[in-house]
Amino acid sequence: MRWAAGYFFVAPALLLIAVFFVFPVFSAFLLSFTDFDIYSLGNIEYLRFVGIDNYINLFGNSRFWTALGNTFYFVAVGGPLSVLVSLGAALLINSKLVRLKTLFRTVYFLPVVTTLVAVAVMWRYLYHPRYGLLNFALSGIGIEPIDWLGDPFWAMPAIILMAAWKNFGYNMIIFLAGLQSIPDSLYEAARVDGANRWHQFRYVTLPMLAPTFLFVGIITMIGYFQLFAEPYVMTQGGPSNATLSVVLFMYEEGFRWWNLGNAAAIAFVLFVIILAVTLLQLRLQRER
Amino acid sequence: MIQPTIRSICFALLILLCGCDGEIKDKVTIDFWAFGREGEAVQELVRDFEAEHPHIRVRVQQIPWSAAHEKLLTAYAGDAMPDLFQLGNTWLPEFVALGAVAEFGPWVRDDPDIDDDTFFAGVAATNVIDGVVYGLPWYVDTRLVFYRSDMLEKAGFKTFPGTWSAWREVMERVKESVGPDKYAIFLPVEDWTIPTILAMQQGASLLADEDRYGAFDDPRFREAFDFYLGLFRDGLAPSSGGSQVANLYQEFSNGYFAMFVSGPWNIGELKHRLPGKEHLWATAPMPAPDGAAAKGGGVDGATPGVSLAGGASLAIHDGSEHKDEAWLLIRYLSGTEQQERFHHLTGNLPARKDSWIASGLDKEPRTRAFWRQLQQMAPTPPIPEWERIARTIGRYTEATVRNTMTVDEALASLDEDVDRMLEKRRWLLARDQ
Amino acid sequence: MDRVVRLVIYALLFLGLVVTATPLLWMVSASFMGSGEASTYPPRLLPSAATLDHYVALFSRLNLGRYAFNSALLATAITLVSLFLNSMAGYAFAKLRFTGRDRIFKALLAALVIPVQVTMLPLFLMLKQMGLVNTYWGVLIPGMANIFGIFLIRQYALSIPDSLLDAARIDGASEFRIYWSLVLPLCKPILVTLALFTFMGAWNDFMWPLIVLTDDSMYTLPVALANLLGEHVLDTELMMAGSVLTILPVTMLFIVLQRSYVEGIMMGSLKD
Amino acid sequence: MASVDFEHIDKIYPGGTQAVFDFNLTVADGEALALVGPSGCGKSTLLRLLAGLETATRGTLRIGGQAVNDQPPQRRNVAMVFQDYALYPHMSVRENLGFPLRMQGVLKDEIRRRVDETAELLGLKHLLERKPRQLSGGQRQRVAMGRAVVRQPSVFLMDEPLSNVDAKLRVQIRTEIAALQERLDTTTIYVTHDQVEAMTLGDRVMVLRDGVVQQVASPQKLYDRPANAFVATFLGNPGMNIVATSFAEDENGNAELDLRGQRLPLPATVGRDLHSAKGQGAFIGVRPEALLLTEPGEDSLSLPITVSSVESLGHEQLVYCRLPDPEQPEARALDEAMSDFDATPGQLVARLPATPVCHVGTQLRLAVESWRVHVFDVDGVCRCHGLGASAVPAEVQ
Repeated sequence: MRWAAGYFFVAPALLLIAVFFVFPVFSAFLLSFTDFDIYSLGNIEYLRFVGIDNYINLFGNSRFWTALGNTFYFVAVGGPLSVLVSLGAALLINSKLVRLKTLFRTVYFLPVVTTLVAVAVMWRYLYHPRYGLLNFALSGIGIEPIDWLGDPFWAMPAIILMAAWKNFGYNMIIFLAGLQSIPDSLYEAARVDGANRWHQFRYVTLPMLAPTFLFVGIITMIGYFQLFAEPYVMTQGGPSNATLSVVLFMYEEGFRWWNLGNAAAIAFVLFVIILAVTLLQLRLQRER
Repeated sequence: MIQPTIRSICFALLILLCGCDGEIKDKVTIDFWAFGREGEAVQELVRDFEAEHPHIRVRVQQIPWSAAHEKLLTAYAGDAMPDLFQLGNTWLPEFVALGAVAEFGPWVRDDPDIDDDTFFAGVAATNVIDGVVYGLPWYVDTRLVFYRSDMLEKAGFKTFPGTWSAWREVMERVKESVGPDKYAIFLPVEDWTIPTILAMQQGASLLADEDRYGAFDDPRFREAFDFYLGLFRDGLAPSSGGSQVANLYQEFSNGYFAMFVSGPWNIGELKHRLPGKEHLWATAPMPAPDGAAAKGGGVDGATPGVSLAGGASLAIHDGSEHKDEAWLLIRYLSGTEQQERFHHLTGNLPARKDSWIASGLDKEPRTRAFWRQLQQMAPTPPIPEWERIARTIGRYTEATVRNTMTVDEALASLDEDVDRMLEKRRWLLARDQ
Repeated sequence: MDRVVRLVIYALLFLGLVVTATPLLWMVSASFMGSGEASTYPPRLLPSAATLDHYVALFSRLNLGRYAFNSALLATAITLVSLFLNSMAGYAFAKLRFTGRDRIFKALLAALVIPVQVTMLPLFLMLKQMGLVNTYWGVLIPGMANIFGIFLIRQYALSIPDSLLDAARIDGASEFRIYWSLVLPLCKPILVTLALFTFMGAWNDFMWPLIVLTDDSMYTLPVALANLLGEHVLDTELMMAGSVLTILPVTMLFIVLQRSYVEGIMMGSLKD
Repeated sequence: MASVDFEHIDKIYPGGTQAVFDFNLTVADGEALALVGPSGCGKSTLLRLLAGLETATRGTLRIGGQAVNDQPPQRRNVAMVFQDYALYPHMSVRENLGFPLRMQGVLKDEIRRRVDETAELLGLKHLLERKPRQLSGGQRQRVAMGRAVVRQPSVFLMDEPLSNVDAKLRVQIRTEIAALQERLDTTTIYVTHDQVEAMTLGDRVMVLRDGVVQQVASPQKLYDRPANAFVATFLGNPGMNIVATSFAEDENGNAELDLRGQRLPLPATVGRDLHSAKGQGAFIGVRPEALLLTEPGEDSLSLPITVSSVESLGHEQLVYCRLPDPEQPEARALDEAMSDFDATPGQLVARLPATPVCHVGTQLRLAVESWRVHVFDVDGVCRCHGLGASAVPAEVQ
């Protein structure tokens, strides 16, 4: 009887998840072995089973590699950057010497709750090579104007910078929680043992934050691999594909050109990469 | 305490979610998608139409040009097509191939107001596929040159040149006179239209073998491409892309560049945005390649080089339940008088020749360039994949402009990519034979 | 020594404050500038004469009110429905016994690694089959149940003493009654947090509404804003006004309820 | 009001652990039964079975003669007081008390009346509008009682209701509960791990261990005549001392015990069936208060000990002492078996008057009157209470 109650409670949510999440995941897997495209949408007879051709074509497509490279660039540079900025902000705010903690915390967090599309629109203008605030500020310290979004070299750094600005507050909060969960007595013990500030940070704070680091690392990485709205709004993947991300590439294949088979293959490759990197991170953590 | 509130909110939401599509019974509502400025301007015409046809209500949805193609395909994929929609006429083959567009045959045949000479021939032709009419031209669009007549004059030119070599020379002179921070011409780096126009002027066919394969290794395409790239290489055009130019009109007015290649809507925009500066700018048809080898275009500037047979058509969704009403609206919008009004609202050029003559557009200096250009038009290949191919051309153009690829690499990759895109087309053609 | 350290810390913190807040403040400021004023050199920080023109244009010409309504409607509906379903499931995973409970829960957690983009393509085709593309339901349905929400509720519900539930059972309450009159009020802190999370997520969501909605009368604010950018990319000040309006409601909500939001993040991260 | 019957109840949890083995018990109408045992002995499981929070794997449960196995909790008309009180934190005291009535569909006015009545009875009137977190521990406890009382159930179930109250208050509430039970005369099953509570509140006390009943009896009998070494050591504070010995025979063939060389004669009635056990180990049990610092009389035995520690409690002292190590290896092996009932081999506790003060290291002799010695066999089963002439054979359970 109580068992029935359990099923009754989980059934609606599980049913929805099964139908609108699990089933699509499996369908996507099947889809990636077909050439489902706009023709097939019109007439299902035009659908062909193509085996792993989609994957083979993908690996032979230079745009895919570009997208993959860009995405890794974004994750590898943007991820650590945003995590480090978060850690720095958390350490500063958590300092015993600081008052107005709530003010700093709230303002630092503000970009997180803002709508990505809106801030991306805004940053487009901040990045304007001639009229943008950023170049103006840089000119103040003697740096020549940079064509942030128009120069293939700078476009990805520009996106990374914006993403770091937008996201660091979230991880900062998690780090703050981690920092606050370290008991004061540990620091006191360390001080009694003669540790200076750096030693305390190195031998108490950092090791105690290790689980937080792992968590932050994984969620940031998973989120960053799914880069989409920033380049979609700011650069449409340009210039010269410099900001084309895997998800944007998938979106283009799938929802601009309606090559759903191809797009499903891209999505799956992304999935495998995310899974692999997550497992790798867990593994590294365990070995330590 | 709080529960009743939550419950009533839920209830209200349910009603909202279910009840939002309520329609008034005895009125027919047709959905009409129009793009960009047209979408805004057409509302006024539609109100008059509704007044004339009280039983029809028209819901106009305005879609930005940059998202229009994507939105139409998404709507098709999601079974959410409007009854009536505007369509870039290079897209028509795609939607015909998908079976998304209704045939116009009987309506057009029985209409006393429409005959073979009503519209510009080059544009009308883009609406006919395999002899069947699928759309009616709404306005015409082609690309030609906008230029700052004062800047050209300062560099020593009173008229706009008619050949590539003369054009090049003008640009060089202008560049000399404006100095290092300004440019002779502005060309968007990821644009496909200008290289394609230049290539078509050279007589390149773009695709080969009944449009089964790319033909970008054609030397004529190569020649056009080289000419185009030369403008960047030699510093005549800024190679940093559109982002430098926050506001095209402002920069044009500042003299950041002296020319740009664009469509007729910019006549209206420039008038609107640069009030009091009408005397500073003018339009000219595309120059033609030198020598007699050129296709279509006149020899050495006598007549313009060909340009894209662009423009927008109006088409009806094949699955629409209100085709007759939609046709009424199309007929209304392509009437002589409405075409004129539409021109005044948007600056877009009427597709009907009689509207041109009635409003004197063929005489007015700025539009006269278009009148001349419109006689010299060439269509892009009428295949569904064209839009995607066009964007790919744009991408490789950008890659070469930015020097990340050599011309040889770019053209080879372009051919390769296009061949891959056409694989399904080849399969379908083979299958249906 | 401490004074120097304190000075350095404050300097860094205020630098951070400037870097974080400036873009947002500039956006607000630019939205009040006259047309073209934001594209001048040197850049202006404040409007020479504040104008509401762009806001008026957004509401009168560009239908922004409608998009705001859509966003509010969808975000509210998603929040209420998902809160209801997720809390039921989360509670059951924490407190009710049934075969396979732990295995199902582990499977759900593992599924968190699957990027949502994988599901989008088939989901679109499914919704098309069901005739739900281009409807509010199309946006709503995939957001109705959410694994992270279930997880968060479960973690919190674990702390409810079993004896409380048993007491209610003995007192004669039905299982649903226990959930509705006992568990829900007890989970109020986490429900508020999750409601905020969900509401903001739904409000800020971009990719899915972009895909599933074609009719502009149903656009949400972010989609409408991206759309507007395609059309009015040159009108910096207008776009800034649109951005301000898109960001404003969630920002206000956050500032009012920031405490429970921040606590929620901590809860979601630490009780792993 | 109703009697309660457990008939051959087994409870096996899904994980495979068996909490209750073939459990049988009848609680008479109006009786107060205290269930006592160490944690994990299955006593809470029994309550939860009765409440309907768990289902029995086997056997029949009756309330008022009616089988209730398949009845959900709300149909059994039992009320339960939980260890942590389980007050609904978001409801006021009034709402807490009224909740069970509301669930029964009692009309609003009637709920009001009965809640007021109960509040009056328990002295909660002035607290009715408060939330549980605004109450002290004792007040919460009383509200929990009130919630059970208000619905006039046929059985009260109390699951360690006093374990969260501080020691001083506990005594007071204990008497209140006893008085309340007396007054309402409702069948009550009271689970506790505290023997004092069990002894004071139960008409009968049941000692449970690992899901198996050890003994059911009145409090006094349980103390005086424990059925086995477990019950003996579990009840009393400190519990009964257990000392390993072995069976022997005197020259006449009479059974006796051999305790570090002292010969303890066993009564013939007991001795007879122990003949076969000759040479086997056995235990004797002595309550701490039975150990006396006097010269052994003729009907008492004497234990040579060394004082190892002293706890002075003011009015008395608890003296922990060691017996000399046994010589026989088998007795040493027996020592190890003692950990089974929580006794340290060779250690004794004596409850002695505050004077004379004992000192650590002193060697003493303690005397025990032989009627106060209990004899247990190697399995811990009690064979007789008292030695020699005063001996009484134990009832075999």
